[in-house]
Amino acid sequence: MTRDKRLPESELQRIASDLRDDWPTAEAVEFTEAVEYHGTLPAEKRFAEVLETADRPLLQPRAGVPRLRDQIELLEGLRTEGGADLLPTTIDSYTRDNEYAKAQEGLEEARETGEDTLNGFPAVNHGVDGCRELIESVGAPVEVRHGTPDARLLAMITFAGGFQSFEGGPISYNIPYTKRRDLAQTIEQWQFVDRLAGLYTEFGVTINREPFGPLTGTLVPPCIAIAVMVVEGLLSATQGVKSLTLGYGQVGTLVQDVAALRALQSLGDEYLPDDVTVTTVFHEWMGGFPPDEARANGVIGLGGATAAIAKPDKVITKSPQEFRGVPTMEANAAGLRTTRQLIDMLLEQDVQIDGIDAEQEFIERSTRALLDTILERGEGDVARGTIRAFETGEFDVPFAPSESAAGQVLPARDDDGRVRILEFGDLALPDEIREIHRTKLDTRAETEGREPSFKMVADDVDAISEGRLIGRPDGSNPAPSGGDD
Amino acid sequence: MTRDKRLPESELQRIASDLRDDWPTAEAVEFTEAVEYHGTLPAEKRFAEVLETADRPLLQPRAGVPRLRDQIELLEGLRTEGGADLLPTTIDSYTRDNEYAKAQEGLEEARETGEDTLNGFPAVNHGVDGCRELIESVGAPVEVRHGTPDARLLAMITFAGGFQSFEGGPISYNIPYTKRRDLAQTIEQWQFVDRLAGLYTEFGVTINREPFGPLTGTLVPPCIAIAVMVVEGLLSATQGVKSLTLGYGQVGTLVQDVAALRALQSLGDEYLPDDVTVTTVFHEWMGGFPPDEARANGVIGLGGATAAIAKPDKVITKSPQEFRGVPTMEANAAGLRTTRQLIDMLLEQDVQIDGIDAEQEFIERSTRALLDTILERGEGDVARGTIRAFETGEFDVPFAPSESAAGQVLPARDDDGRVRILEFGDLALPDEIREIHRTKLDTRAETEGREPSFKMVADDVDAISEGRLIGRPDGSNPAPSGGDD
Amino acid sequence: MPRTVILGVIGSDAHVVGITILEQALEAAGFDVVNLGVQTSQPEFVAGAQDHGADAVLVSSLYGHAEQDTRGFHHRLTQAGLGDVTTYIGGNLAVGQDDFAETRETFREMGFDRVFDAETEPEEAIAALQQDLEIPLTETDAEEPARATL
Amino acid sequence: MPRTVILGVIGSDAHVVGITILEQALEAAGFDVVNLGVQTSQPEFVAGAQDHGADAVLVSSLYGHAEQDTRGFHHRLTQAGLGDVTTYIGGNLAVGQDDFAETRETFREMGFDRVFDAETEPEEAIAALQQDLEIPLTETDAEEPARATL
Repeated sequence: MTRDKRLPESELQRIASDLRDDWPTAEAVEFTEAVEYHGTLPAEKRFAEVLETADRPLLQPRAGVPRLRDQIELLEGLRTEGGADLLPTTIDSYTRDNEYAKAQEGLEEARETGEDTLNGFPAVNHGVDGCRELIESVGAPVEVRHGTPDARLLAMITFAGGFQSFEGGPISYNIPYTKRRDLAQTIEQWQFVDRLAGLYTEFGVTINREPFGPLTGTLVPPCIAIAVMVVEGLLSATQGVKSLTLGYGQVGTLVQDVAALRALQSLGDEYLPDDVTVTTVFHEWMGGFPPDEARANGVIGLGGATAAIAKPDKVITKSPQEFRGVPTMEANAAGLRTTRQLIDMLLEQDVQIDGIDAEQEFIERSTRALLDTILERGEGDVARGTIRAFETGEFDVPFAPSESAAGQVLPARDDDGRVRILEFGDLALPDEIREIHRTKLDTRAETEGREPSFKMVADDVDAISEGRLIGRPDGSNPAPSGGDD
Repeated sequence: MTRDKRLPESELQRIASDLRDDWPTAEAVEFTEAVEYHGTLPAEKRFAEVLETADRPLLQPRAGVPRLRDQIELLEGLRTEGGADLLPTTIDSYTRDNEYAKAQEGLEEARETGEDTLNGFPAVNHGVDGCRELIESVGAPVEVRHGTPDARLLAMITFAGGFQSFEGGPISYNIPYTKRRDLAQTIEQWQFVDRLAGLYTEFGVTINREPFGPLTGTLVPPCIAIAVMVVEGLLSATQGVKSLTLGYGQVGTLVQDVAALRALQSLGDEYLPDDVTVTTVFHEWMGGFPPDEARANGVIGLGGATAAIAKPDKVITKSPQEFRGVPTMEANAAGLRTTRQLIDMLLEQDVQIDGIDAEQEFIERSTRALLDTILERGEGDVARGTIRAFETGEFDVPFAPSESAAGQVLPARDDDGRVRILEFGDLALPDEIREIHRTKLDTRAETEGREPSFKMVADDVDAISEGRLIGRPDGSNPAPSGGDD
Repeated sequence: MPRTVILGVIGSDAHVVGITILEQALEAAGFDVVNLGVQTSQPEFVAGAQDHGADAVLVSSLYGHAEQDTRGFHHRLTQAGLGDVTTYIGGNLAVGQDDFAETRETFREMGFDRVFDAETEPEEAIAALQQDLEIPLTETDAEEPARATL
Repeated sequence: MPRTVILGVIGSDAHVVGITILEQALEAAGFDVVNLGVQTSQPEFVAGAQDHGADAVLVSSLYGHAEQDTRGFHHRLTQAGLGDVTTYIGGNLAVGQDDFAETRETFREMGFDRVFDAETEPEEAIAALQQDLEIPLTETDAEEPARATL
C-alpha cells in the first residue's frame, strides 16, 4: 500500500535497474559519475543556487523543440534577446506517455526532414550526452518541464545529463493531464523521482523540484492549488528533496493573486521541514488568451504587474502569440521583455493593497481545512490521505480529466473578479467557509440579475480571451475586434 | 494689461474679423450657420455628452495625416480596429506656427506626390467644409489636438467645422512648446479661443476644452501640472467654457499617479465654478520610450493598470512604436487594445492602495501653495498673477524651453520612484514642503550611496527607456537588448 | 419523462472544460446526463448508450482529429442496435482554417444528425435536442435554473 | 580660473532636457556656463561667445537638421575674431541610421573640434573640455559635487 515513506536504497536500485530496459540511453546513466559531472558546472548553472539567491523575481519562458542544435539556439535566443534568467526544456508528448520509440521516430523524422514533428525535446532519446551538450551550450540554469505522469526514466537521464530542476508531481502531473492513471501508482513513481533528487542532494548536487501549480489552468481556487503544492512538497521532502519551488497560476484578480502567492509561501514554510528551502513560482495566466497580440500583451502586462507586487522568486511568462499555440522565439522573448519592463518599473515601488491580508487569511484557513482532512484520512500519512480524499471527493480539482478526481467542484468569479467555488461537491470545506463563497457569488448574481449557475462558469472561462475579467451576461464592454482576429 | 475678464462681444467680433484676413478659408466661417450645423450632429458625435456620461474610462489615441481621405481612413481604423471611443485630429506643425501658406504647400505636395510631407492635418487649409466632411465620415466625437500657441484661427475654423473639443491653453501650449512667445499675449489669444467656445456653449453647442496636462512630459511634479490645469481652467471658465477636461501625464509611480489624478479632479471641482463640468484625462507616459516594442508594451501596460485604478474619464494612449515617432495605424490600434484589455480586466476589481490619500493630500497642499501665490501676485486676478509668478520664478515648469519660465526647477525620483523636486529655484513652495522633498531625495541618495545631484535627474530622464523606473547609478538590473534594437 | 443524453470527448483528447459546462447545462435543462468524460473510445460510447438507453449521443472533439476518431462510429452504433439514436458532434473538428460548411457536410455524411463548431453555446445544443427528440417545452426548462438544479 | 562655456540648441530645435542636464553637469564641474537655451540662432551663439569671453562653444542639435543649421558657423566665428574658440557639436546630427563615423567626419570638416552622438554622457564632454582647454584636474571636480554646487 502506498505510504509516505522514504524509498529504501535497495528499492531505488531495483527500480532504476528495471528502468534501464525501457530505452537504450538509460545504459549511460551512472550516478557517481553524474555527481562528478554536476561538480564541474559553474555556479551560474546551479539552478537552486541561482534561484534562491536572486534579489528580484527571475523570469523563465516555456520552450522545447526536438533537435539539440535547435533547442540550444532557441534557449540562447530567449536568454540573450528575451533576458530569460532561467531556461526551460519542455519535453514532447510522446515522452510524456513513455512512448520513447515514437519519440525516436519523431526525432529522426525531424532530423531528416528538418520539420518539427514533435512538440518538445525528447530528452530520453537525446540521452545523457545530448542533455549535457545542451546544459554546456547555454548560459543559464535549465529546468525540465514536461507533464509526464511516470517521469522516472526522464528524471534518471536528465539528472545525469546535468539538469538541476525538474517540474511536476504525482497530483499536478496526473489529475490535470490524463484520465486513467492510478493516483497511488503515480505517487509511488514520483517517490522514485524525488528520492533520486534527494540522493543527488545528499551528494552535494541540489536538485530543485517544482510541483506544477496551475493544475488545470482554469479558474482553480487558490486553496485547492496551494493544498496540492503542500502535499507534493511534503511527499518530495520525505524523499530528501531540499529545494522546492511551489507554483501558483494567475487568476487575474490582483488582490487574490498577491494573497495566494503569500499564502503559498507562508504555508509552504510552515508545513515543510525547516531544512527545505521553499521558493515560489508565479505562472502568468494559463487560461484562454485573446486572439489578438495587443490584447494578449494586456494580459501579460497584468501578470507582470501582479508579479512586481507579489514578488515571487520566479515568474513563468506567456507570449503574445499564446492563442495560436507554440510561439516563435521572438514572440516568446517579447513576452519576457514586456514582463521584465513592468516588473522593473514597479518592483521598487511600495504598493500595499488593502484587503490582501484578509484574503490571505481566508485562503490559508481554507487550505488548512483541506490539508487537515487529507492528513486525517491518511491517519497522519499524507500519501494515503491524498489518495483517500480524492476518492471521496473531499479533495478535488475543477475541470480535471482524471477519473481519480471527483470533478464535482465548479468555480466562478465573484463581483470583484476573485475565484470562488460555486459547486463544492464533497470538497472538505466547512460550512462557514462555504457560506462565504455562496454569499460572494450571490452578490455577483444580484449585480447581474441572474441566479448563480453554471452559466457564470461558462462565461468566466471565456471572459479574458474576450477582453474582460468577469463573464458578465449583458455583453456590455464588448471587445473591439483586433487586427489579428 | 492682461486681465482675467470675459472678452466683450465687440472685441471678439473685431478679432474674428481681423483673423479672416489670415487665410482665405476663414471666409466660410459663419457663427449662426455653424451653430445650426452642430445641431444636426447625432448624440454620439457630441463630444462633451459622450465623455461626461461614460461609465468607464474612454480611450483616445493621437493621429493626424495631411490628406482628408487618409485622415478619415486612419480615424475609422483606430475606432473599429483599436476600439477608440474618442478620436483625435492632430494638427501639423506649420499650422502650429501659423504658417498656413507653408501648410498649404505641404498639403498640395501630399496630394500630388502621395507622400506625407506634413506631420499632421492642416485643418485651417482644409477649411470648414473639409472639417465637416471629416466629422461626418467618422463614427465618434473628434477633438482638435495641436500645440498651437496662437490657435485663434484654428479654433474659428474647426469649431465651425463641427469639432466639439479643443486641446491646449495659454501656458500648456506655450511654455513647453516654444521659446519666445510672450505669455501675456498668449493668454489673450486663448481668451479669444475660450470666449468663442463659451459663445457656442451659450447657443447650445457645448465645446469641450482640454488644457494639456503633461506639459514638458519629463518628470513634471504633479503640483506644478495641476496648478497649470487649474489656472487654465479658471481662465477658460471666465470666458464661458462649461466643459473642461483637465489633464495629467503618467509619471510611472502607481501611488503618485492615482493620487495626482484624484487631486486633479478634487481641486478642479473646488476651484472651478459650479456650473462647469470638470472631467480628467490621463496621458500614458510621455517621456522617452524603450526602443523595443515588447518593452514599450510594458510601459503601456502600466499606464492601463494605473488608469484602471485611478478611473479618469479619458485616457490618451501610446503605441508600442512610440520610440520611432509616428506609429502606424496598426501599432496605434494595438496600444489602444492593450490599454483596453488591462482596464477591462482591472476596472471591476476593488484595488485600494495604501498611501494614496496621504500623497493626494501632499499634492493638494503643494498645489494650493502655488495657486495661492499666483492669486496673490495677481491681487486676485489669475491672468495677471500667472504672468507675474512666471516672471519671478515662483511658478515654473521643469525643462521648459520658454524664456517666459525661469526653468530653474529640477525634478528627480525618490526611493519609491515618485517625482520630487531637487532644485526649487524660486518656486513658491513653503519650507515645510521643500523639506519633505529634500528628505525623500536624501533617502534615495543614501540608498544609492551618492549625493542628490543633477546626475539623478539625468539618470531618471533615461530610466524608463532603459527598462526601469528609477535611474539607479549602479547599473544593476540592466535591460537585455531587445530584438527590435 | 426525462431523456437520457450520453456525453464524451472522443479519442485521446483531454479537453474537459467544455464538456463539464455542457453537462451542467443539460442537467439544468432537465436531461438525464451520462458524462463519459475525456479520452473516450468508440466502444465506450456504444456501451454507455446501451447501458443507459440513450436518446442522444453527443460527441465532442477539440484537438483536430475528429474525423479519424469517429470513422465507423455510426456503423458500430447500428450493429449495436442503436441506429435510431440521435447523434451530434461538436468542437474544433478540423485542423486549420477550413470552411466550416465543408466540415459540417463531412460529418453529416458520416451520419451525425447535427454538427456544431467550437463557438456553439450549450443553449443551442439544448434547443436542437428539444426539437429533435420532440420534447414539449413544459418538460424542460421554461425558467432560469436555480442553484438547486445543479 | 574657471573657463567659460557657451551652450545652446541651434536652429528651431526645442529639445531642452539634454542641454539643461549638460548645464548642470558643467556647473558642477566648475565651469562658468552660459546656457542660451533652445532655438538659438548662429548670431546669438556668436554674440553670446563675444559677450562672455567664451573658451568653448557647445552646440546641441537633436531634430536632425544640424548640417543646415550650422552651415557657415565657423566662418561667422572667425569673422567675429573667435577663430580660436573650442567648438563641439553633439546630438542626433543626421536623420536616419547613417554611419556615425561619416557624420563625425562631416562636422569635423565644418570646423568642430569634437563631434558627439546623442548617447554621450556629460562626463565625456567634460573630460574632453578639460583636455582641450588644458585644465589641471585640481581646478575642476575631483569629487562628487554636493547639492550646494548646483
